[in-house]
Amino acid sequence: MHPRSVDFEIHMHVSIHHYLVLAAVLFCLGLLGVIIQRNILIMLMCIEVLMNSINLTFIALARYYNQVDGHLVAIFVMAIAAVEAAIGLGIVISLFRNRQSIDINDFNSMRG
Amino acid sequence: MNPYFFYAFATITVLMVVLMILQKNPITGAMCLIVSFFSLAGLYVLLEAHFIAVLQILVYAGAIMVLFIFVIMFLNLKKEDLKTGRRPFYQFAALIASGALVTFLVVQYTKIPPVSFPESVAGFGTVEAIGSLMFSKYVIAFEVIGLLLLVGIIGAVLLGKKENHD
Amino acid sequence: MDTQLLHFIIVTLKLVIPFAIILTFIPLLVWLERKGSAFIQDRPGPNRAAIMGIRLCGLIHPFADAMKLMFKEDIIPSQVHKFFYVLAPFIALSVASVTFLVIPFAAPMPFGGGVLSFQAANINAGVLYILAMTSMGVFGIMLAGWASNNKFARLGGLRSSAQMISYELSMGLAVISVIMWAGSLALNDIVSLQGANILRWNFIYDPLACLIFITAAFAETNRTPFDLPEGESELVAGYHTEYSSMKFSMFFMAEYANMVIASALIVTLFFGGWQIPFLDTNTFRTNADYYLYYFLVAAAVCCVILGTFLSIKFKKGRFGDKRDYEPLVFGVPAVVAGLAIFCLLVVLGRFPLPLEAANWIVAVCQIFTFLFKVLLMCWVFIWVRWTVPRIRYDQLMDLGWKFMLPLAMLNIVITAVRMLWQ
Amino acid sequence: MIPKDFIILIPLLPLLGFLINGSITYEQLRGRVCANKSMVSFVACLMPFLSFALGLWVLLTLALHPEIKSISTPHLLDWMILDHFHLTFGLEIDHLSSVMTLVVTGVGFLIHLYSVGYMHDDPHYSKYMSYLNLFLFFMLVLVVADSLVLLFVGWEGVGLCSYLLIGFWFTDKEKAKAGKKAFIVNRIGDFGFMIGIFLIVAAFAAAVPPDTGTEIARDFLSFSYLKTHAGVLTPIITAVTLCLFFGATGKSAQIPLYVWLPDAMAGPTPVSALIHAATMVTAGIYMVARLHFLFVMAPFTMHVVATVGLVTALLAAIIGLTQYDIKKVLAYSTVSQLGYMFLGLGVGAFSGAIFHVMTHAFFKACLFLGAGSVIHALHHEQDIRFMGGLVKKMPITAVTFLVCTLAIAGIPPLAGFFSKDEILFMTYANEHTRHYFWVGLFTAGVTAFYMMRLFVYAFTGKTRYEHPEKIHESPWTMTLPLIILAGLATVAGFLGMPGHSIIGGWLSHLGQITPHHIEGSALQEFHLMGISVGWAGFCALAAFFLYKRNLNFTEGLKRTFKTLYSFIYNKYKVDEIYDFLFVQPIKGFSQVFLNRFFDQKIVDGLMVNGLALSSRFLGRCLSLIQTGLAVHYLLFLLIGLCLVIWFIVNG
Repeated sequence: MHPRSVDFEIHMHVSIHHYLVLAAVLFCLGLLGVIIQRNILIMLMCIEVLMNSINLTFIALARYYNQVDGHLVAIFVMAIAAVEAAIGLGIVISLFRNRQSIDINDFNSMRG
Repeated sequence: MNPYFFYAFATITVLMVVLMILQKNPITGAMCLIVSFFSLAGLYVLLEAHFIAVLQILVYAGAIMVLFIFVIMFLNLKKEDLKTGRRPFYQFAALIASGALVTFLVVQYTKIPPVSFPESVAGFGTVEAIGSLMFSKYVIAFEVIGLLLLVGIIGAVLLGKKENHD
Repeated sequence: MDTQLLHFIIVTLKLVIPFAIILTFIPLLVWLERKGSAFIQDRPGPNRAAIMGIRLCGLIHPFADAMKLMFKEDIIPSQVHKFFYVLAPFIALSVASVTFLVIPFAAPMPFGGGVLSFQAANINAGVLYILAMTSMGVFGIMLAGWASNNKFARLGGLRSSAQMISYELSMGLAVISVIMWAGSLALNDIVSLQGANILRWNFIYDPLACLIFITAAFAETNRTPFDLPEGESELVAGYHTEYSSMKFSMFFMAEYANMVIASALIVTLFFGGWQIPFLDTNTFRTNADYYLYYFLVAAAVCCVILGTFLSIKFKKGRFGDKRDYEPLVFGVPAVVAGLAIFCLLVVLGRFPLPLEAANWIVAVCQIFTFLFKVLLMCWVFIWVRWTVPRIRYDQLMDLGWKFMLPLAMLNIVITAVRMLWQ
Repeated sequence: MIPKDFIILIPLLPLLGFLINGSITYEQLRGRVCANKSMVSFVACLMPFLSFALGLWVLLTLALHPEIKSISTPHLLDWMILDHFHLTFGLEIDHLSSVMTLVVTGVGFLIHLYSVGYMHDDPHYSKYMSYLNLFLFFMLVLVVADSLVLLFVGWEGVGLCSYLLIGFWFTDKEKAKAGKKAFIVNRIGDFGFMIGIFLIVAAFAAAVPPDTGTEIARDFLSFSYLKTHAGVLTPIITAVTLCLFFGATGKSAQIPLYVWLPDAMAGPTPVSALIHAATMVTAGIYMVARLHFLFVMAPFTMHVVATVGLVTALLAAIIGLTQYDIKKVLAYSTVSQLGYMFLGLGVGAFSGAIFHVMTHAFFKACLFLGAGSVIHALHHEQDIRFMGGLVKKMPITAVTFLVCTLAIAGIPPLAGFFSKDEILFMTYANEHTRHYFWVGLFTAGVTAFYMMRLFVYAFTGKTRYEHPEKIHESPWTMTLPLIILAGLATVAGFLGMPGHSIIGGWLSHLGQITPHHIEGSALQEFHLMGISVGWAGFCALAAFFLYKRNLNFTEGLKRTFKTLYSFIYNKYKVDEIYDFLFVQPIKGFSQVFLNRFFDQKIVDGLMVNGLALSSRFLGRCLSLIQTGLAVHYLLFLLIGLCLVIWFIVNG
C-alpha cells in the first residue's frame, strides 16, 4: 500500500482533539463577535455561540469518558442560555424603547 | 463515514458563525446561527448524544432563536438603525487577542497525543440514562435551574412591561 | 453488496414514500375542504373543472389549481429581502415534510432475518423530535413576514411566532402525560402500548391531554379558529400577502402538510396509530388468510352494490352534454371489479398464505388503517374550520397561557396520581 | 470571715452609686426628671457606708485570723494574654490595704455626709454626688488592686475625678484653669510612673530565660509576684524607684510637682477635704509603701525620698506662714504634712508614714471641713483677715478646729503628736538622716506656729465680717462629721503608742528598717518626744499670744524683708519659673511647629488634602478606562482571559 494513503487514514481519524479544537475556535469566534459587533442583538447571539462551544466541549468529553454527566451540564447550560436570552432581550426592548437604538455604543450613559 | 460528517458539520458551523459575526442585519445573523445550531446538533449526534441533539434544536433553534427573531421583528428596525462604524483599532485588537487565545488553546490541546474515542457503553446518552442521573445526582441543580427559569421569566416580564407613568 | 443495495433501496423508499403520501394527501384535502365547506355551509362546491366533461366530483379542481399556480408569473416585489423571500416558502414546506420521518405507519415486520420498521427514522426521542420540527415551522412564516417588507406581513409573522411559542408549551406538557403512560419517547412504543382495544387508546385513557393536544395542534398549524397570522379581515393575507404563484402554493401546501402531520401525530399519540381496532397484530398475522378472504368477499359485494347504485342513476339528457355519463365512469368499473374479485375467490377458494405474504398484508392493512384515521382527523380540522369563528388575539393568548398551560400542568399531576394509584 | 467575693463589692458599691446618680444627672440635664435631693443623698451616702462596713469586716477577719496574710479575689478577668505576659484583673486586701480602705471609706463617708449640708443649694447637686462616688470607686480600686497596672488604673481615675471636682464650678475661668493645672501636673507625674512600669516590664521581659519561658509567663506586675521576684530588677532598681517616686510626687504634691495642690482649693471645700487632704494625695504614700520592697533595695532613692519630703515640708510650712486664704494655709499645711510622710518613707518608717496618713486624714479632714463650715457661714468669704470672733457664733466648729489644730501641731495626747514623733524618731534613729531630724523639728514648730496663727485669726477676737448677724452654726450634717473626726483625731494616736504600737504591729509586714545601733530606743524616744513637744508647744503658745495681742505685729518685719516676704508670699515664684521654663517654650513650640507647620501643612495639607487630591487624580486617570462602552470592557476581559489561561498553564 502506498505510504501516503496510510498517512491519510490517520488524518481522517477523528479524535477528541478535533472536537476540542472546534470548540475552542467557536469560543474565540463568539468572543470576537461580541467585541467587534455594535449590534446588541448579534452580540447576544454571539454569547449563545459561546455557550454552545462550552456545550460541545462537555459533550465531547462526556463521550470520551463514557459518562453522561456532561450531557446534564449541557442541559443546564441550555436552561441558563434560555434565561439569559429572555432577560437580555427584555433589556434590549426596554433600551430600544428609551433610546431608539440597538447600537451598543449608544448605551454609554454611565461613562466616567 | 464519521470523518466526512464531522468535517462537513464543523465547516458549516464555523462558516456560519463567521458569517454571523460579520453581519449587520440581525435577521441574517439569526438565520446563520440557526444553521450553525443545526450542524452542531449533527455533531452531537456523531457524539451519540441524541437527546442533546434534539434538545439543541428544540431549545436553541425552536425557542431561543424564535424569541430573538420575534424581538427583532418587534423592534421593527429601519435601515438607518443598522449603522456600521469603523473602529479599526478595537477590531484589530480583538482579532489579535482572540487569535492569540485560539492559537494558544490549539497549541495546548495538540501537546496531548491524539486519542480516539473508546467504545460507548450501552445506553449512553439515552433519555433514561440522562433522566436517572438528573433526578438522583443532579436533583438539586435541577431544582435550582427550575427556580432560575422562574426568576428569568419574572424578570423578563418586568423588563418588557411598559412603564405606567408615561 | 446485495444487502447493502437492499438497505439503500429501503432507506430511499422510507424517505420518499412519506413525502409522496403527503403530496398525495394535499390535493385530496383541498378537495375535501372544498366539499366539506360546501356541505357545511350549504353552498355549491367545486363543479366546473372537468376532463372531457368528466368532473369526478370536483376532484379535478385541485389539479387545475396546481396548474394555474405553477404557470402564473412569479413576481418578486422590489423592496423585499430577496434571499429570505425566496427561502421562506421552501423552509415552510420542507420542515413540514421532514416531521413525517418518525411517524410509524405500521407495526415493525420481520423481514429478511431483521426487522423492517415502517418508519424512516426510529429515533430514541421521537416525540421530542416532532416537537422540535414543528417548532421549526414557524421560521418559514416569520421569514416570509419579515422579508416581505410589508406591514401586514410583518404583523402576521409576529403573531405567528408568538402563537407558536405560546402553544408549544401546552402541547409539550400534554404529551408528557402520554409519555408517562408509555414510559418511552419512541413513537412506535407509544402506539404498540395502546394496543388494539379502543378503550386502551389514549383519547379514552387520557382525554384531557388529548383535548389540549388537539387544541394546541390547531394553533400550531395556524388553522381556524387560530389562523391569526393570515387573518384576512385584519391583515389582508398575513404573512403571504406579497406571495404569488408557486411560492404562494408552497405556503398553501405547507399548511395542508402541517395539517396532515398534526393529524398523524394526534392519531399516533391518542388514537392508536396503526392499530386496527380490535385486531391484534399477532392475531392478524397468524390468521391473515382468513381475514383476507372475508375482507375480499365483503369488498366485492360492496363494489357491486355501489357500482349498481351509481349505474342506475345514469339518465341520458340530464344535463344534455358529456356530464350525463359521469355516473357510469364510476359505476361500471366498480361492478366489473367486484364481479371479477368474486369470481376469483370462488375459483381459487381459501388458500394458505406464506408467512412473508401474511406479514405484508398486515402491514399494508395497517398502513391503510393509519391513513384512514389521519384522513378522519383531517376531516375534523376541516369541520372545525368551517364551524368555529376566528378568535381575537388577546383571547388566543389568554387561552394559551392562562387556561391551557395550567390545565396541562394539572393533567400531569393527575396522571402522576393515577399512576401511583394503579 | 468575709467571703472572698465580697471584696469586689468594696469598690463596686460606690460605682453603683455613681451610675445611679450619674444617670439621674443625665436625665435631669435633659429635663426628663427632677432629681429628688434626699434620694440622691441617701444613695450617695449609703454606698460609702456599706463599703466602710465591708472594709471593717475585712479588717476584723484579718485581725481575728492571724494566719491570713491577705484576702484576694479569685481570678476575675483576663486583660491581656501575651506570650510571656498575662495581665489579669484581681483584687487583694492585706493589712496595709485594709487600713487604707477604712480610712478612705470612713473619711469618705463622713465627707459625703458633710457634703449633703454643704452643697445642698448647688444646682448640680446630683452631679457632684455622683462624682464623689466615682472618686471613691477609683480610690478603692487603687487601694485594693493586686497589680501595678490596676493600681495605675485607679491612679488615673482619681486624677480624672480630681479634675472633674476641682473644676466643678467650671463656669469660673480660674477654677477651670485650676482643674486643668491639677490634671496636667498629675499627668507629668503619671508619665514617670508609666516609665517605671515599663522599666519593670522590660526588665522582666529581658529576664525571661529562653528555655524556661513558661515559668515566668504570668502576671509579673502583681505585687505578690513582684515581691518574690524583685531580684530580677536589681540592676535598674534605682531608675525604677526614682521613676515611681516621680509619679508619687505628682500625686502627693511634692517638690517639684506640688504646685497644683494650692490651686486645687478652687474646688468645693469638701472636695479639698476629701481629695486634697485625706485620700487622693496619700496615693503616692500608699504606692511607695506598697512597693516598699523595691524601695528598700535602692538606698539612693530612699535618700532622695527623705530629702524631697523634708525640703517640701519645710518650704511649704514657710509659705503657710504668709498666707491669708484659710484654705491656702491648710493646703500648704497638707503639702508640708505630706512631706513629713515622705520623710518617714525615706527613712524606712513605712508603718509610721501610714500611721501619719491615717491621723492626718482625720485631723486634716476635720480642719478642712471646719474651714468649709466657716466659709459656708460667711458666704464664701475665705480671707482670714475678714473673719475673727467665730468662737461664740460657731462653738462646735471652733472647738473641733482647735482640737485638730493642736493635733497637727503635735501636742500630746492628740493624734498628730504620736504619728509625727514616730517619723521624727525614725529620722533620728537612722544614722544617715540624723541631721534631718533637726530640720524636721524646726518644721514642726513652724507648723504649730502658722496653725495657731490661723486659729487666732479666724476664731478669736472681734468679728471683722461685715454682716456678723448672719453668721450661724452649720446644720448637723456638717457638724456631726466634724465632731466625729475631731474625736478620732483625739484618740487615734493611741494606736501608735511608742513601745507597744498597735499600728506598727499591724503593719509589721512592711518591714521596718530597725535602727539596730540605737540602744534603749524607747528611752531615747521619750527624750526626743520631750524636745519636740516642748518646741511645738512653745511655738504654738508664741503664735497664740503674739497674734492674740496684735494681729498685725508682723507688719514691721514685712516691710523690712519686703523682697523675701513677697518671694515667700508668692510661693517662691515657682509658678512663674515653671511658666517661663516649660509652659512658654512648649506653647511656642506648639504654635509655631505643631500648629502652623505640622498640623496645617503636614496633616491638613499633605495627609488630608494630599490624599484627597491624589485619589481624585488617580480616579481621573482610571476613569479614562471607564468609557461606558461595553465592547471596551469586553476587550479587557478577553485580554485578561488570555493572561489567566497563560498563567494557569505556564505559571
